[in-house]
Amino acid sequence: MLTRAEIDDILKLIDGSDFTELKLEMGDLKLELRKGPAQSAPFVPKAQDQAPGPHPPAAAVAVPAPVVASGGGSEIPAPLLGTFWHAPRPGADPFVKPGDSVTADTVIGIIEVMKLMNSVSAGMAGTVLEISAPNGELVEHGQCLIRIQPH
Amino acid sequence: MLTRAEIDDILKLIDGSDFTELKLEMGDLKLELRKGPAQSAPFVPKAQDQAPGPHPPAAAVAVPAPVVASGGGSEIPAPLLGTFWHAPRPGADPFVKPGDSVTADTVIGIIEVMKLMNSVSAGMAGTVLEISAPNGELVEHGQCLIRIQPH
Amino acid sequence: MAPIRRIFIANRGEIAVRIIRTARALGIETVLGVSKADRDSLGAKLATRAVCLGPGPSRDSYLRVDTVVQAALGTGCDAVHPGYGFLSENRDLALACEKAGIVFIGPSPANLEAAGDKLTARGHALDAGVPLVPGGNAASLAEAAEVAARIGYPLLIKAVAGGGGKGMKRVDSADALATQLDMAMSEAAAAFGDDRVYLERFITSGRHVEVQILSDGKTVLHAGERDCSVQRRYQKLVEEAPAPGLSPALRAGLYEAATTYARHIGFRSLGTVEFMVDVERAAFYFLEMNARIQVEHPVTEAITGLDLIAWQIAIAEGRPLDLRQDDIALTGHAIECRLNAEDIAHDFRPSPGRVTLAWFPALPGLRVDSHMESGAMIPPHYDSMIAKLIAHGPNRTAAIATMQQALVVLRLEGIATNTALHGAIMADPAFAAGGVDTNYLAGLLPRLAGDGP
Amino acid sequence: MAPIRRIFIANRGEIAVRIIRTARALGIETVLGVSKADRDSLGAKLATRAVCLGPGPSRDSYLRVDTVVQAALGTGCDAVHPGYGFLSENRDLALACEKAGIVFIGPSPANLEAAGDKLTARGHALDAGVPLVPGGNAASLAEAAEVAARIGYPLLIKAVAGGGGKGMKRVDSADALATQLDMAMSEAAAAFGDDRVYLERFITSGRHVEVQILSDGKTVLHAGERDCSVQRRYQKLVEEAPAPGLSPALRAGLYEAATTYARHIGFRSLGTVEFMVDVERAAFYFLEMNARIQVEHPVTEAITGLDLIAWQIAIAEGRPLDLRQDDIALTGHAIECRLNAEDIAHDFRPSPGRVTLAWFPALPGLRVDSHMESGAMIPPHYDSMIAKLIAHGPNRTAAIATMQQALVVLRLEGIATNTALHGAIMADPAFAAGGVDTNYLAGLLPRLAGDGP
Repeated sequence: MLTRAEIDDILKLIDGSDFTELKLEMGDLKLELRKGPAQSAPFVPKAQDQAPGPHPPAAAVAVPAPVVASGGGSEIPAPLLGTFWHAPRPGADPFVKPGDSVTADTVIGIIEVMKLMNSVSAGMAGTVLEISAPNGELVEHGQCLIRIQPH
Repeated sequence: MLTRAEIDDILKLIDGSDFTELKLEMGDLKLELRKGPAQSAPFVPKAQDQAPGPHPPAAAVAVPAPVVASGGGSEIPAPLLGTFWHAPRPGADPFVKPGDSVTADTVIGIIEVMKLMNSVSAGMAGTVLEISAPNGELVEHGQCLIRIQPH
Repeated sequence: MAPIRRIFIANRGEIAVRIIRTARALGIETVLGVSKADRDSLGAKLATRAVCLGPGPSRDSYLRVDTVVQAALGTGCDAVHPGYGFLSENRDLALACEKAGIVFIGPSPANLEAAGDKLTARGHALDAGVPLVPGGNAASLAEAAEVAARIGYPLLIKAVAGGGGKGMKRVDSADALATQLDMAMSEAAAAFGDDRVYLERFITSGRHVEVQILSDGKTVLHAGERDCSVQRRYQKLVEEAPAPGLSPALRAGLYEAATTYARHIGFRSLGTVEFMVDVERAAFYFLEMNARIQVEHPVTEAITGLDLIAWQIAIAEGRPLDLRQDDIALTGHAIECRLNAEDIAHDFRPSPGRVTLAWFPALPGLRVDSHMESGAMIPPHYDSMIAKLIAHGPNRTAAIATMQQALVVLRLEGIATNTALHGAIMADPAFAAGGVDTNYLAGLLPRLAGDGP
Repeated sequence: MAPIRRIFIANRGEIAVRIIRTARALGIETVLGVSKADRDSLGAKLATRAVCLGPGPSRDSYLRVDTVVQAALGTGCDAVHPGYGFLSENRDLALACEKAGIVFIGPSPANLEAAGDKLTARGHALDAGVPLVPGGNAASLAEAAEVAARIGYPLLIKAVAGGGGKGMKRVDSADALATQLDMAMSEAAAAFGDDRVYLERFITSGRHVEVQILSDGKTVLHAGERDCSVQRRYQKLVEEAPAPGLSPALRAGLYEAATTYARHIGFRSLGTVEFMVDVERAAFYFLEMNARIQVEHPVTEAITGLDLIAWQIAIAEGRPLDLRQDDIALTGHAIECRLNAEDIAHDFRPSPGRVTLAWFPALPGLRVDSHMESGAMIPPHYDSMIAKLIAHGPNRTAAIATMQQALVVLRLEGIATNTALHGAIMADPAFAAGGVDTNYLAGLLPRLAGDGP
C-alpha cells in the first residue's frame, strides 16, 4: 500500500524536478503522474478554495472531487475539521451506508464545529464502499470520510 | 535530462519504500526500476567491491558493468579517484575515440593516483559515443569517464 | 488548578517548535493545529500529534476560533497555547476556551480587552499615570481630521486590534490623511478582522524599548527591557537586551511604569509593555501592552536564564510565581536577528518556496529558533520570518561578534533571505555604538545601496 | 607561511561539519573527500565541494593516503585537515603532504612519530621525567610473557598505532595472555594497518584526565584539563571540563607534566596529553599524547571560549600563538555526551540505517555538533557516533540540568541510540557527586539493568 507519507515524498520529488510523466505500478495499484497545464492532476487531494465557514445546518458543503484512487475506490475528504456524524441526530438512520448509490449532491454526513452543523455531500456519483471515519469523532481537514466506487 | 541529483532522489525514495516496480518516461528516456532479488537493478551505479589498490601501470582495472542508461548510452564510471588520462603518454594517440568499437577488455584510459597508473577497461562491448571526462583532470570515484552504445 | 497534560498549539512556524520544546521538557503532550500548507512542517513532526485545521490561508485555518476550540476538544487537550500573532490576543478564543473548560495559556478575557484593544489600553495608561503619546481614535475621516488637528503632523495611524506593524501608516500632512486612513483600515480589516484605527503623534526620533512582565495576578515582576529600535516599516528586525546606554534612572522609570500598568489592569500572565523612549530628554511614552509571548522573548531568556514559556504555562496552571524581583538577575548581553524569506534586493518582497539547504552552526553562545530544515517548504500564506538567531555573550561586543560569525557561516538556500542585511547592520559602526533610534534602518538602507551619503 | 585558502577535509561525520563551520567563519573554502556511502551526508552538502574517494569501507576510501593527497591536489587545496581517527595521526599522510607542498593541519611527521607511536612516546616521557605506568612492548607471545612477569596482572594490551580503544585488551591472568594478545594484534592490524602492541600495568581504579595543549613550537600553552572517565570498553562516553574535585596541586602537576612533555618533543600543533590519575594517592601516570583534535574538544572550547580548530589552522599557517597562559581563563563547567547509533538493550550493537527524524532543541548553553538531519543515512562502515551534546553552565549542576533537558527533548528516530543511557548517567547520584573512575560505567550498567546490587 502507498502511504500518505510516500505519496508526499513522490509529490516532493516531482515538485522539484523537470519530469513530465511518471508511471508507477505496484501490485493492484497503477500510478501515472503527468505535469503540464493541459492535463489534470488525478492525484493530489485538492483543498476547497472557499472557506467552509460556519453556515446553517442544512447548507451543503461542496466536497471536492475524489482524488486518491486506492484499492478500487475514491476517498471523500473532510472539507473542514470537526466532529463527524453519520446521522442527522443520535439514533436516526445514517445518511448513507455501504452499498448505497449516491449522486454528487447526496448528503453523506455532518461535520459539527462548535455546535454548528455543516452537511457534507458526496461530490461525485457512485456506490458507497465504506464509511471510513467513525461516528462522533474528530476528523481533520482532508481526512477520508467515506470511500466511493465511482459510476 | 535526469540529473545525478534527481537520480539520487529517486533512489532515496525507492530505498525507503515498499515499491517493487517503478516506470518513468520522460521524453526519450524510459526508466524502469524493480526491486527484488531475482531481477538485476539496471540503474544503480555499482561500486567495485575490490579496492582499486595501487597496482602496476599495465594492470587492468575491472570496470563495473555500465549502469546508467541515458540518452541512449551507458556511462562507464571511474573505478577510483585520480587524474584521468586519455592516452598512455602526452602526445600519444588516445586509447579510444568516439565511433570506436570496444570489447569489455579494451583499455579506455588511465587513472593516475600519486604517480601510479591504473588502466581502466570498458567492461562491456559497444561503440564509444563520447569521452566524457576531460584529459588530465581529476575524476572522482564513480564519475562518468566515457559513454558507450552497447552492442 | 490541575497541571496541564496536553497543550493544543494554535500557531505555526518557529513559535510552535519553541512551545513544543518547553512542553517536552515539562513532560506535557502537544497537539499542533496545522493548515494544509503546514502539514509537513517541522512542528507537525515534533508535536505529539498534528491535526489539519483547514486550507492554507490563515482565515480558513489559524484564524478560526471555532475550529481551533473544536480541534482542542476533539484531541483531548486541556489547554491552548496561542503563540504570537494569529489568535494570540483574541478575546473570543480566550472566552471560548473558558466556556469549553480549557485553559487559555495567556491572560484573561478581561486582561485581553484591557491590553489588546489599544484604545482601552491608552485609557488605562492615563488612569495609571503612565505617560502617553498624544492621540485619539477615529472611525471616519472627519474624526481623523479632528484628532490630527489636535496632535499635529507627522502622525501614525495604528490598528486598534493590531500588532506587528500591520495596519500602521505614517501621515506627514493633511492631504495624505484620507488615503492613508483608507489603507490602514483595510489592512487592519484584512489582518485582524477589525478595521478600527487610532491616531497618534509620530515621535520623529525615539527608541522602541519594552519591558517584559511576569505576573501571577498578585506578584508583578519585570524581567528587564528589550530594545527593538531596528525596524523596517514598523516591523522589528533586530532586538537586544538590555537596551544599550540607558541611564539607571530612565531604566528604573521604565520598569516602574511597566509594572504599574500591569498591576493597574490586574494582569495575570506574560506580557510586554512597550514604550517610545526619547533618550535625550530622558522621557518615555507608553505605546501599548502586548498580552502574549513575543517574537523577541529569547533575548530576555538569554540574559535572565528564565524559560518564559515554562513560566507562562505555570501561571496558566494557577501556580503562584515563586520568584522575587531580586531572583531575576540580568547577565551579559543578547541580540536577536530575525531572518526573513524576503528579497532585500527587490524591495524586500517575500520569497516563499522550497528550502534546499538549511543549516545553522553550533556556535557557543548562539541559539537558533527555527522551523527550517533542508527540504522545508515556506508557504506563501504567512509571515516571512523563518528563523531567529540569538547571540548571547558577556557583553554587547561579544554578542555582535558571535552574531556576525553565525550570519557568515549559516546556510539557508533555495530562497532569498535578509541575512546579508543583518550582516551589514552588525558591521555598521552606528549600530556597534549602540542606542540607534527607530529611524536608523531607513537611513542605513540607502547607504548600503550606495545611493545615500 | 601563506594563509590557507582551501582545505581538503580527509574525514567525515560530525568532525567534517565542525571543520567546515570554522573554515566558513575564516573565509576558507573546503573540499570534503567522501566515500560513496557518504555522498549525501550533511558534510558533503556544506563543503564548498565534495569528491568521492572510493567505496564505503574505510580502507578503500578514508584510509587511502594516496587517494587523499591526489584528491587534495586535484581540487586545488593548499591544506589537508585530517580530523580525528582515520589518517589523523598517520605519518605517511603528513609526509606525503609535505612532499606535495600541501600544509598538513597537524603536527610534523617527527612529532607524529614521537607522539603517535606509543612506544616512542613512552620513551620521551621517561626522558622528560613524566611519570609512566610500568610496561613494555611485545612483538611475540614470549616477549609479552616476559613483560607481563615484570609488571604483573591485570595488564592492558594496547595498539602502538592505536587510539579510541581499538586493539585494546585487558588480561587478568597469564593463561589469558596468548588469546588476548592475538585478538589485540589482529584488531590493531584491522584498525590501523599496524599490528604492533605493548603491555601496560592495568590501574584498577583511576580517572582518565587529559590536558589540552596548544603549541606553535615555541610557546606551549595548556587550555585546562578534561575528565573522560566515563568509558565503556575504553570508549569515552561522557567527558567534562574541568575535572571535578582535583586538588589545585594535582591539577598544577598535570598541567606541568603535559606542557613539559609537549615541549620535550618540540610539539607544534594542537594535542592532548592523557593521564591516568590516582586521586587518593594524588598520583598520575602518563598514558599517551594524541597529536590531533579530539572528539571531546568542545568542552574545552566551552570553558575557554577558544575555537580550537581555528587555532589549529593558525598554527598550521605558521602564525605565532599570540596568547599567554593568563589569557586562557576557564569559566564555568561543560559536559559532553556522545550519542551513538547503538542498541543499548542488545549489548550496544551498532544500529545503522535511515534517520527518520533528527532534531535538537535550541537550549541556552547547549551546543550540538552533529551531521544528523532528518533523512540522513548512517552507513554501517564507520563509527556509530552520530552527535555530541555539549552543555555549558556556570557550574556542574547547571550543566547537568541543561544536558538532562536536552536528552529528554531531542528527537532522534528511525535508529536505536544510547540517549537513555546518558539520561541514566546524568540522573545517577554517583555521577552527580563528581569524580567517578573508569570502572564507573561497568558498574552502572548492571544496576540499570536491574541485575546488580
